Amino acid sequence: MSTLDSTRELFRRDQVWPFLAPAQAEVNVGNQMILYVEDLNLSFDGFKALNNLNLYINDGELRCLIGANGAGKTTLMDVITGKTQCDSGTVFFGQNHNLLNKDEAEIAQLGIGRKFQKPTVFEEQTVFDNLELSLKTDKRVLPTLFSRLTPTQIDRIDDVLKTIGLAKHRFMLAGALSHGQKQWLEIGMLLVAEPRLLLIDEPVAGMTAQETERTAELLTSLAGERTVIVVEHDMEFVRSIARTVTVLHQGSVLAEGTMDQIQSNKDVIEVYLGEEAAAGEQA
Amino acid sequence: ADTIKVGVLHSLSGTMAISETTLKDTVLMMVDEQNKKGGLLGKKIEAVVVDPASNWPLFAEKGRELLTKDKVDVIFGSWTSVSRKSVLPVLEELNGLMFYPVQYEGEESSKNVFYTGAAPNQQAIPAVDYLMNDLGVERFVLAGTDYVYPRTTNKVLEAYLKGKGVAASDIMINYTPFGHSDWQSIVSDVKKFGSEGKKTAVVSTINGDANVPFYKELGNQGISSEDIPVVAFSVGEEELSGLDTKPLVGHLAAWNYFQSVETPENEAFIKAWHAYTKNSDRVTNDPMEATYIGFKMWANAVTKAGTTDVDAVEQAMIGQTVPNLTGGIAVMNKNHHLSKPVLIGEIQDDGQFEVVWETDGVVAGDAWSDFLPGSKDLISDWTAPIKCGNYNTKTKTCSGQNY
Amino acid sequence: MTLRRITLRHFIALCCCLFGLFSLSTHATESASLDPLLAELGEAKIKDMEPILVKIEAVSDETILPLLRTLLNGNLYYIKAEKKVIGQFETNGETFYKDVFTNEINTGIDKPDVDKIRVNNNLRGYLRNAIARIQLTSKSPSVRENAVRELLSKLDDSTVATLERLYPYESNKKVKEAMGLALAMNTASQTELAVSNRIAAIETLSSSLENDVRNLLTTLTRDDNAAVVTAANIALEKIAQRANRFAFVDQLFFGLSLGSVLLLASIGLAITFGVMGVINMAHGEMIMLGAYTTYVVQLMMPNYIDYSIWVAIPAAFLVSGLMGVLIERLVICRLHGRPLETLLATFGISLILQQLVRTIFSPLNRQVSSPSWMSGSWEINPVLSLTLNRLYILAFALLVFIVLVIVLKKTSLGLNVRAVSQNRNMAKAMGVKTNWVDAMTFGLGSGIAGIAGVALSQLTNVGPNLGQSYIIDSFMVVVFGGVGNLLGTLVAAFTLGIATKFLEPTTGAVLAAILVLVFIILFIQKRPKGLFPQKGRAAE
Amino acid sequence: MISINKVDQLYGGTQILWGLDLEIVPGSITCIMGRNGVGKTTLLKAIMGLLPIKSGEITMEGETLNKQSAEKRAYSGIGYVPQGRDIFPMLTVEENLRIGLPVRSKRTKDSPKDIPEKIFELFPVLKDMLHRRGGDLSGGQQQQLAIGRALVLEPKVLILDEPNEGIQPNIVKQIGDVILKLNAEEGLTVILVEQKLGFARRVGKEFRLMEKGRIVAADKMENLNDSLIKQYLAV
Amino acid sequence: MTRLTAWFSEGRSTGKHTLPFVVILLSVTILASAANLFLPADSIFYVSTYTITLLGKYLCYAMLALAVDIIWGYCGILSLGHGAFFALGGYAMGMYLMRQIGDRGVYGNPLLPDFMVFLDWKELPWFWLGMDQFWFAMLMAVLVPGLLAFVFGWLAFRSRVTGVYLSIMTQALTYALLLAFFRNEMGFGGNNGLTDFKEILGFNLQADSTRVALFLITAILLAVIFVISQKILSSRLGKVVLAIRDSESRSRFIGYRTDRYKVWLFVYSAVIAGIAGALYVPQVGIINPGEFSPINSIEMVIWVAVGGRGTLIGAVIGALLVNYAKTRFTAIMPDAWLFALGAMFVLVTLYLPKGLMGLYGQLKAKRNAVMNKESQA
Ligand SMILES: Nc1ncnc2c1ncn2[C@@H]1O[C@H](COP(=O)(O)OP(=O)(O)OP(=O)(O)O)[C@@H](O)[C@H]1O
Ligand SMILES: Nc1ncnc2c1ncn2[C@@H]1O[C@H](COP(=O)(O)OP(=O)(O)OP(=O)(O)O)[C@@H](O)[C@H]1O
Ligand SMILES: NC(N)=O
Ligand SMILES: [Mg+2]
Ligand SMILES: [Mg+2]
Repeated sequence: MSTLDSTRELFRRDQVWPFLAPAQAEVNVGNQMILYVEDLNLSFDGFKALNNLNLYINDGELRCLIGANGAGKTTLMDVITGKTQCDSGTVFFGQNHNLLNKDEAEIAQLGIGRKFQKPTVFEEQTVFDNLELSLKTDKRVLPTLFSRLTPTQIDRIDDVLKTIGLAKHRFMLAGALSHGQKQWLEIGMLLVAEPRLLLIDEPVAGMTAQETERTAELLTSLAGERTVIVVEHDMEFVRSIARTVTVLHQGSVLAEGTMDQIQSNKDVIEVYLGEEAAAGEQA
Repeated sequence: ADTIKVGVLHSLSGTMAISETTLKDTVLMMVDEQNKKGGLLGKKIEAVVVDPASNWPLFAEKGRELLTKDKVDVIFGSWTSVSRKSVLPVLEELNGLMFYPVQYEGEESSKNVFYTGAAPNQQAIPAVDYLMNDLGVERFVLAGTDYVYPRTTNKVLEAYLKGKGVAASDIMINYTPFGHSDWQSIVSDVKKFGSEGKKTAVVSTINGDANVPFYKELGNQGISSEDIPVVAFSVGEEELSGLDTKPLVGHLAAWNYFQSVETPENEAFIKAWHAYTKNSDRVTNDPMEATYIGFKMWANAVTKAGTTDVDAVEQAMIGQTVPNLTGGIAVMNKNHHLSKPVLIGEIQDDGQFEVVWETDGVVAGDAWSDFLPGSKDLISDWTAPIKCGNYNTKTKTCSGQNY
Repeated sequence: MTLRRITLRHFIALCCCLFGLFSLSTHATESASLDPLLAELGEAKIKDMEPILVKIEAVSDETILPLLRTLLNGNLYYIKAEKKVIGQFETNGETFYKDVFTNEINTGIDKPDVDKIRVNNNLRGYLRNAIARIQLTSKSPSVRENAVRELLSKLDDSTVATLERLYPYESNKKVKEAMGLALAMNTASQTELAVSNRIAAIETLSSSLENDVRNLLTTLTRDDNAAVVTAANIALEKIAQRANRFAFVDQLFFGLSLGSVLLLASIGLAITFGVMGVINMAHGEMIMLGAYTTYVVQLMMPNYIDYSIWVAIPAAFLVSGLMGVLIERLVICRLHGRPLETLLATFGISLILQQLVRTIFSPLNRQVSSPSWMSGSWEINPVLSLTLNRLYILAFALLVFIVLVIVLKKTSLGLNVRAVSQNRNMAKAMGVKTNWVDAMTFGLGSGIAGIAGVALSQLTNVGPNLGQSYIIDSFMVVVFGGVGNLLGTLVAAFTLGIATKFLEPTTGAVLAAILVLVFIILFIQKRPKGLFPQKGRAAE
Repeated sequence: MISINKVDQLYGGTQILWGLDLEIVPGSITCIMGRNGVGKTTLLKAIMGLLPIKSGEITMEGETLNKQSAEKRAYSGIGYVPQGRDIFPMLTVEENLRIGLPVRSKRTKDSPKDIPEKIFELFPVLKDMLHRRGGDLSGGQQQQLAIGRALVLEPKVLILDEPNEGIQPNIVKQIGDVILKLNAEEGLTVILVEQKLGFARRVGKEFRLMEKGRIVAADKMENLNDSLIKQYLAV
Repeated sequence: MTRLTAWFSEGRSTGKHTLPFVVILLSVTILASAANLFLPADSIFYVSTYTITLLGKYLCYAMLALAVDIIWGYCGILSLGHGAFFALGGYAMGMYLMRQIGDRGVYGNPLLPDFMVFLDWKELPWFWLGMDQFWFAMLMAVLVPGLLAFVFGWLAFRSRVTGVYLSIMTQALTYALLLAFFRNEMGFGGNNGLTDFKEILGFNLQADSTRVALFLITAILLAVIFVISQKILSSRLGKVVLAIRDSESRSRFIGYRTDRYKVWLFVYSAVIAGIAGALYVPQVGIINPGEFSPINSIEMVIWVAVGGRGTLIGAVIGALLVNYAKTRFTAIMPDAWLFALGAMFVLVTLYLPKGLMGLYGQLKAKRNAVMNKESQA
């Protein structure tokens, strides 16, 4: 490359030097699109966990992500939230935030919240504190040192506590909660954080039918204002909330469409649903 | 008080316990003997033992405890210089009295301390004299543990050797950390240094625990004492008792005392020691003799002064004489250091030293080395009219302590 | 001084002639003239002994060798009453006396009857040379060769004359080579000889690595003759090149050897800490117990020091291992799920164990002897020799490592202990006897530490502080290699060992140690989980 | 097969199980249901011996288990699939499975060197993943591994704590089939905690409803009606 | 309901001990000081200067324990190298005190400390410049440990060095410093360290009044640091710190840059350790590389564990208790005190998993339970 070329490259007009870009730029959703995942590849010791994966999520959408065990759903979330580095590909949040060069905290601060497949809460703190920590606030060191809970924040936490049914357990150590309760607490932590994009990995595992229903309602109500991506194997649940469903298989998208389309897709039935489930397993 | 109290400030645990425990026992034995003789000034002597645990600040603290809580009349204690330096301010503040029984780097003289171990001129200088004159050594390796005693001793020696016309290229200086255990490269370097045609010797100020692996490596790399003799200032009978000495036979040490010296006093001392420890294999060594002399002198001084009052005893100490265990008479000089003979011994396969050389008479301990630029002009004299530990003979002033 | 040298030379010349003349003389004829001399020797003070020895050498031949050797080793005694000398020997711990010439055992003598004939360094030097001179005519070629090499540094005219005389008759190639070397040295140093001869000799010398040769060549670089100087410089250069290669090997060996010590010290910790997750501050004391076991074993079999190691290794394994099991059963097993607190408890245990040996064995170091087969070194050439004890320890460390890897790979213990450390309850539910596994594993780790103690007793102090001096290094090695990875421990130990030893010559030991620490600190920034990190989702 | 008499169980100061009685008949598939936090997992752990009970008695085939350690119970034939899978994360799939081999060889009197092939027939994915670390598997794969691991023990009683959490539908179905098959062919007794009614109905033969640490309803699965569901399972 | 009370007595109660602690600490120290200064030496209430210095030393250790507890107990960072910060603070103070000796040293050199004369140094090394100013030296006493902690923490936490790796690295750090300070070339007096101090700010260090003043200042600073730390840890930052201890990665996913929190907390802790060191040196009269020894740092951790980690008061109590035990044991049974101390560590670990404060908590819980039962009856 000639000097001229490299100089040009350096001063390309379509690029802004990172240090000139505003630090906390608003998420640009000009194209109605909030998440762009393109050509994502990731392999572990030769095993391709993500394989040329492309995925676009509209702003305000509620998207269900299904796929066989090991299809790469959790791994995808890991890449989006900065937990895992991918081998190649791009992930943009809005049009202006390249998530691949940000760390977990930055990504979270941009407004991407996540619920883990295996519930992870701060076991040695109370339910209340777990929620307080997750509040949408300035999370830098000094502001955190001097911040106090405002009445609105307390109300917000109380609201959420009610929503997740842990109002009675607010002062209990989170470690002493049962599995299902921890699931709820983690959803609550997501709620108080008021993220733009929620990545929810198997929210209803271990929940009773009614709870599942409630979760469904909750998630539907969130959509619109927020964007939600849900991973779940409970087809009933998926059917009750889904508008668009994406099926992953062996690290790439196998099918995408409405629930009905998906349920009748032969490939999906073969690798994922099984004959009966496709027919709609009746409760 | 109805007893006279003797404080024992030696580490019984930690890294220094290995050397200091013996001295604690020595003091206790001396106290026992003195009590059998009816005590001092008609009173029994009572020993107060504390454990400063090889922790230097603890020496200061325990020293203070001994002086203020237990109200001891004298302290026998310390091994390392740093532990001495740590208690020193306490001794001076509370006007205590301590006997320090270990060979050390000099450059100190406190009113409150009597130094019964060797100063560099009572160990190092005679040793290299012996090497040069009797063994025809022309090259010197000065190997030491990296702390003040070896550094100073080596500085003194370097100046001394250069003064004797030894070229800088014929002096190799090497320092290692405390407890150094991997001597392969150093010993191999010494071997190379010694194989360049000139008779070479190692002057070792290697401390305590590092010695065993050092000598083992010497033995295994086949450096025999005829090729490259090692003369050590910190290796005595006790250190050798932890070592298989067969490969070391012929290496040297310079001390003021060896257990092997046959005198009636020494025989009695060894016998008493075996009886006291109920172990006839226990060896004796130079710091024990220093403790012995210190204790005897102190007892004499107290008798002479008729009191245990520190100032009186301090003055009574000067000029005290006690027969050395190796023959001759040790004298306490005005600078609180002893005059003692210097002996050089060769290691034998039974872990003892065979004296191969000794000074004609006694050598007076020099608090301030004549071979260091900073202290050439300093002397110590605790008698009137100077009464100062660091008196500058040029400026006729006394710096530091004012009493 | 000078005077003595002259007399010495005179006598040497004399004795060399005697070789030729009286090589067949019998002991009987000699002893007549020898006995009074020996009596004189027995009565003499050290500083008067050399002239007597010169006389003894002058009147005797090869048969005197046992006497000289016995004297050199400090085993020659003098029976005052009989005015005779006698050798003291020791077999299986029993001392007995025998005539050094006839090997007749003399049972009628007790210790008080005899006085040791002491020698000092000067005498030892003299004795060694005397022995070498006598051995020039020895029947064994290797003895002859050694004798020649021994004399390289003392080439005086008479020795040279002897060598020149013996050279044509020498049949053994190696001895002949050595003699040739000696003669070449002589030729090279003779300024009165023709320059071409000297240069030829110098060229011969350039293939030798002997120190004496190098020293001679160095002197020759100051020779008056320019051609000789050039030749000497070229030869020196050639020698230096070869020597440097060997120096590198030497250093590498030092590094490997230090590495093997680190490996031994840390391998047990790699199990108790690396696999079980117990922050075992008492690890050093397990090593210490092993070393003391060696001491005790040697106490119990003083006559079989050479074999004591073979008893000590299993014994140390048992002692430390049982102590480990005891500690595990009494303390560690109650701390499951509280790994940090194991630090606290084991620190307490280490204090107790230290004080325990201090109470039982005294705070002094204990003497552990090296078996004869582990002493000395393997001389590959004059500039490269590997010390045997280090060589054995290196091999031993690798052996222990391999055995351990096999035990953990081939028995269910390895699998079970990892399962237990990852999820104790689930391991129980799968039928793993967790108590047993814990005890065995901790015992195994401790036992190996004990074995390390046996090895360390051959290198360093056996005292109450032994453990303390290795604990920090051990943790460093395990962590640097990657916790839970045995191979990592191996690589880390050797890396650190070699790094230290290559730094040491330029920086000195203290700075080398500091630099290595700084290196580890920086390295861990790059690889926060050590050399061989545990990878995967679960590893965080 | 297993009977539980008046079992009390506490976590620190809080009592979780209150004088709980439960009878498991040999060859049955008993489904324990109840809201979150009523103590289902706690009960299963108590049966497995992973939590000491405060009072009461648990017996298996007439023998009291109270004093038996968990590992003994594994030898006695209880297999446990915990909630949250509890895979050994740093062991490979193969090693996870091998852990149970000693118990298996003791129980079946043959001494297998290898993992029984039937595990891989049930869960083929495990065969592909044999050399991957357990912790690296996806959630569903781990769940399959957990079940497979318990089956290696060749248990008489299989305890399953929400075994379908995070498992893809066709495998859920398959797990149901496996349970039924093992039950039918080998007479395996199954204790199943399950929230999903569909699965519970399909697989379970008996049900027990729990509330606040007590069994509050017990019957054949056919008789699990909406009012019971409303009363004990709805929020 | 019981859970609620449990919460009050455990979760939020950290601040509850503050006031009593400060009151007790200050009143005890003031009383002891007064007893030393104003009572005659033969009074039974007289407190000897030996005791005052001893107590002063304990308080320095308590402060140090506080520093260790803040990062270990609260943030889960087990530092096995806190002695390094303590010693650096101590060296800063030692250098100041050394410079105060002036020409009263044995060689009478007005500029150079004795050990430099002795090693034939001709001028003061650059890092000794300014150390004759008290303010500057004190600045260094907090700045140097703080800076070292910052650099080390910044490197380590950013690279996500955690757990035992971090612990051993801190140990390596202090060990490297130990070796470095042993070197005479470093210009800190080598193994002998700095000693023979004469006065501080013009006050004679040997005077009882100076000792008492130092003791009081230590107590006051301890109280101040205690209160500040309490405030910090009960703020939301404190909760974040606990969250990091619990699950660092989870904290990151909710948007906290945990590395920064850890770095700042580490620096804060190091600064406290530095202050403790600076107060320690004039009271014990010597600073030597031995303070860098890894064993010392391990002991600090043990004080905290004995007292009960994760409670500030526990750290203080642990430090006081273990050190008092050491003082007593070494005097009562010089030959066997290590048995006693070792046994104490083992027993505390086994029977008091949460340290003495845990015991206190248990006793209280028991009492509460009894009371609850009674009130229910
Ligand atoms: N660190 C890793 N090392 C090796 N393989 C991995 C690693 N992480 C994930 N995998 C593999 O990548 C694949 C995708 O896993 P992922 O957890 O994303 O699946 P998933 O779609 O979430 O499945 P499930 O529905 O079962 O949770 C799996 O086969 C898993 O074994
Ligand atoms: N380690 C613990 N310490 C204290 N309390 C606990 C602990 N584990 C569980 N609990 C409490 O015990 C109760 C029962 O828990 P358990 O896990 O048995 O519930 P579960 O019925 O299995 O619920 P889920 O359906 O959510 O799994 C819960 O209220 C929980 O808060
Ligand atoms: N004084 C000494 N040997 O430290
Ligand atoms: Mg998943
Ligand atoms: Mg449960």
